[in-house]
Amino acid sequence: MSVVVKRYIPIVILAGLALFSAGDTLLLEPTYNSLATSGRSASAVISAFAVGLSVMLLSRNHARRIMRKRTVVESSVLLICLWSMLVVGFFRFVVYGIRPSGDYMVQRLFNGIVAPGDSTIYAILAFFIASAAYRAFRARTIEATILLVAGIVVMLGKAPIGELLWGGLPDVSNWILNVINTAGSRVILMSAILAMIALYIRIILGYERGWMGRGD
Amino acid sequence: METIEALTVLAGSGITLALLSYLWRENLAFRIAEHAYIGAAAGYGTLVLAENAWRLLEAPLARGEWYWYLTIVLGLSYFFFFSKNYFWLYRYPIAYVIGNDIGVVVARSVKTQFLEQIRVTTTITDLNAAIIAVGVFTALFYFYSTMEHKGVFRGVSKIGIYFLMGAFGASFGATVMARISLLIGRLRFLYFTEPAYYLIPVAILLLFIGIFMDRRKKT
Amino acid sequence: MGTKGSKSFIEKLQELDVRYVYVLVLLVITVPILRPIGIPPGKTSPETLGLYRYIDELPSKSVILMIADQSPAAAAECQPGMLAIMYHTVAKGLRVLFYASRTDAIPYIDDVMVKVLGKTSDHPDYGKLYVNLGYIPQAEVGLTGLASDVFFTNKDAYGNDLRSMEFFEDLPKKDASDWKLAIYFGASSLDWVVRQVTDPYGCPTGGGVAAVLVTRIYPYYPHSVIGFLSGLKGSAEYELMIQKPAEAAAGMDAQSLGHLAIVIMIVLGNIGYLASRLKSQGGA
Amino acid sequence: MFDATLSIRSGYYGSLLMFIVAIGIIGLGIYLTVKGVLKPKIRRLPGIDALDESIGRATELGRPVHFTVGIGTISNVQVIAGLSIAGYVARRCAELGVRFFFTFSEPTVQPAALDLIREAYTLAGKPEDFSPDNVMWLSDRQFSFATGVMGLVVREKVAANLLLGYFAAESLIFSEAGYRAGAIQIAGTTNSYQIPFFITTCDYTLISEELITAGAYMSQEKGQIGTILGQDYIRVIGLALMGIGSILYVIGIKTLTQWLGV
Repeated sequence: MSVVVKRYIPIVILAGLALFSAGDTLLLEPTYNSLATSGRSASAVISAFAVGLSVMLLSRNHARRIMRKRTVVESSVLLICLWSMLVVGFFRFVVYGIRPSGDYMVQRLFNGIVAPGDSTIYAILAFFIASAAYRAFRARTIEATILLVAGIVVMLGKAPIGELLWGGLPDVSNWILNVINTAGSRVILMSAILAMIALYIRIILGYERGWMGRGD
Repeated sequence: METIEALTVLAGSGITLALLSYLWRENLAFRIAEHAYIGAAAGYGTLVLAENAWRLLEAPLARGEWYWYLTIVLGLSYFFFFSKNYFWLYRYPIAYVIGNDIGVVVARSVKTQFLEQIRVTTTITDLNAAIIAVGVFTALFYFYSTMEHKGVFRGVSKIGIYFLMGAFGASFGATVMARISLLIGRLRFLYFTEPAYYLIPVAILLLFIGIFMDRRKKT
Repeated sequence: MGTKGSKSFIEKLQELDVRYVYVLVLLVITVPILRPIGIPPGKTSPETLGLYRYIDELPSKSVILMIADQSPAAAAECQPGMLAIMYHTVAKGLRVLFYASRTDAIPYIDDVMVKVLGKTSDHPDYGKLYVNLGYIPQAEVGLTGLASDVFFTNKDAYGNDLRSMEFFEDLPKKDASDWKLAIYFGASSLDWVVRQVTDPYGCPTGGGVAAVLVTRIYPYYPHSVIGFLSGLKGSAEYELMIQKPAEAAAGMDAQSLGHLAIVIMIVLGNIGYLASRLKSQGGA
Repeated sequence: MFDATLSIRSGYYGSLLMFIVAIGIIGLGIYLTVKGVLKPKIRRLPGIDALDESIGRATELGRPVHFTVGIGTISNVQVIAGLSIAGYVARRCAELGVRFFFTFSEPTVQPAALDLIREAYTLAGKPEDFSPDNVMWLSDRQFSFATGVMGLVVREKVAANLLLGYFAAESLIFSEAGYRAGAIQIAGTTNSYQIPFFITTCDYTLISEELITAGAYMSQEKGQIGTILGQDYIRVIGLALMGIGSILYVIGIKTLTQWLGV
């Protein structure tokens, strides 16, 4: 009994829904299609609740660290930022009905901390790429050499300086992107979908159980 | 209002510089910025998800479609995670979400990522298209995994991996371009936005103090 | 390279602290930002040209969908391109439908409208030529809904009723087959636009994408994606084609030197590697 | 309720057929393998074989192991594949007494990951060693998550940095952090534009479908191997369609190519 409820019914729900919503993308029938659309909205609503669990666990983790006197400063900063955002957002929504995406205060907090953080960490990659280029991009094998040469040609061909060095570089770089890259990227797309179908079938047959823990 | 705007820019500049200080080494300023950033981002993400859910629920609930409350019931079952006996209830919402998402993606991907790609590959109009066809054929073969690649097959899959590596190289080149563009964008913010650049000398000073302290510790 | 001194130099080069590399990158990019050196822009790439020509040849009042999916992280690359395309569409008198597929992209739509039109919903042509649908949740699923019914959201971003707008009146089917082009701006993935708009409804896709995404687009180019701007370079090219050089064009010098610096790093790293390999082979 | 207007979306006849054929063929693959008609062997995946080595090294050095599935949701195939591998790694770590950190960015992964890893510790006979605080959600924004991982990897000086899942731009942030910490790095993703960084900076890389089949490879269960066999059969169909279609197209018969578009 308990295995049925804990394990089999979720798999049956999963398989049924997968077939149902796959059918929606292939077939046309107004009632069916609108039902499937509602089903998708419901899926978004349901998955949104998971964040509540995550916020609770994150807060608990850092509260514990403060109590144990480990990383007191950092954890306090994290908790203050997290909860001031949440309190401001929810308070202003509940009391004034202002949606967070259009809320001035929430947007200030976002623009002051999150947006610059995003851009900085994205930009810091330029440094990491340079360091990786220097220490890791070695022509060890034929494969690595092909990767290197293609990379250098595209890099130079994609900046105005390439044309200054050699007039043909942009053309060669476009050829690599258009031909070699198209072939390689296309295969990655195709092979991913093949593996995906097989994995989905493994999930539906209950072989692949990572998404629901291991035991019962 | 203007004070708030100025403070926002200053905070942004401070976070930028503190996060960049990781390049020197992991340090207190980086740790504080890191935790502030994680906290605020987590909070913002939560608000966004909550707002999305509300947007989706608002209309049907207003129409009086009671069964939409079931989504809330199912969503709340995540929280049984803290219970020793009913923790497995989280599998129901997850099964629902995975099932739905699988269906949306898989059937259309069969067309866009598989059949359509084969169709375009077979449309050989010039030499380049022929080269692409050879590349796709050999590289797709490279992933054939239930057989040892020996003899002719080995040769075919070797050509395939060369195409893949060429593609990865191209990806690498294009990515370098993206990263440099972003760094340009960020540095333009630091150098040209009104109160932001006031923090640069402060950061440089702190960096030198840090380096000096490191040296003293070593000796 | 045979002398003792140069060998130890190469060895030193191999063990160089990566932080010196960081400093070099910072310098190489900072200098041209503060003092542009004026490297000529070079040829326009065919992908940019494809998008430009397609938009240029559209009859006036054709509908274009612009999907804003740029996070603040990727905006540095995508926003200049979005601005340049918007200038072009306004000059051609096309109809533009905006929507944001993530919440942090919402301000970028207003930013484009303010910079190009001067106003957002107060503009006299708003509701006739321009409509901002605001944020539609759940990227792919949201787009599927919008593609099958343009009134999917009922209201625009500012709370106006869509059905009363002149914009939609003469559209025959009120779904994605009325659109002439869907342009994606962002850095995450463009596949879903092809999957939900181009393949089912025949409306081609265009892009103003971060350069990371570029290689993933080629499998769809040019049959589904008619053209795209690849990163800052593509945006700079578009800015030059509509003769409005702006932010992207200004960054090109730094871009060139940055690329050159990384190529030099790779070469130096490999010289060191080859030298040490030759040495170890000689010793053995 | 369902009236007679049911029809197939135009342009999706081929997909519907392919979809059904694919399910059938994978079913056939499973049948043939489970019945023992065919005994397919999966090609070696050095990245997966190296997992034990990396955990062993962490044991010797007395430093932790870090595993991340990246920024995908629980419905992402790469995340599901990553979780299967994580279950194995967590169990080995528990057995050897190595600290195990697991990070992810999407909240939907949280309950599944916690359950999986707690179960792994129980199976290893050390449920008391499991700490939910080591299964870390670090916000659902890509780069704040990346910053958190970067800080964690460097601060904890992890000895093995396992990056198996869905990654976008943050891939290099993780592998650079792993380099700073001096870790063995094993990576895998199907995102073509992140693979080059993994190939060059990590010790082992699972390219594209290798990541997704890894779970089946590790399990060595007949049924699972059968799905891989089916997957290869579909590949053969794809290759055949492509080969025959190309040749026919070149000699001027475009029928097959047109059929593929319906």
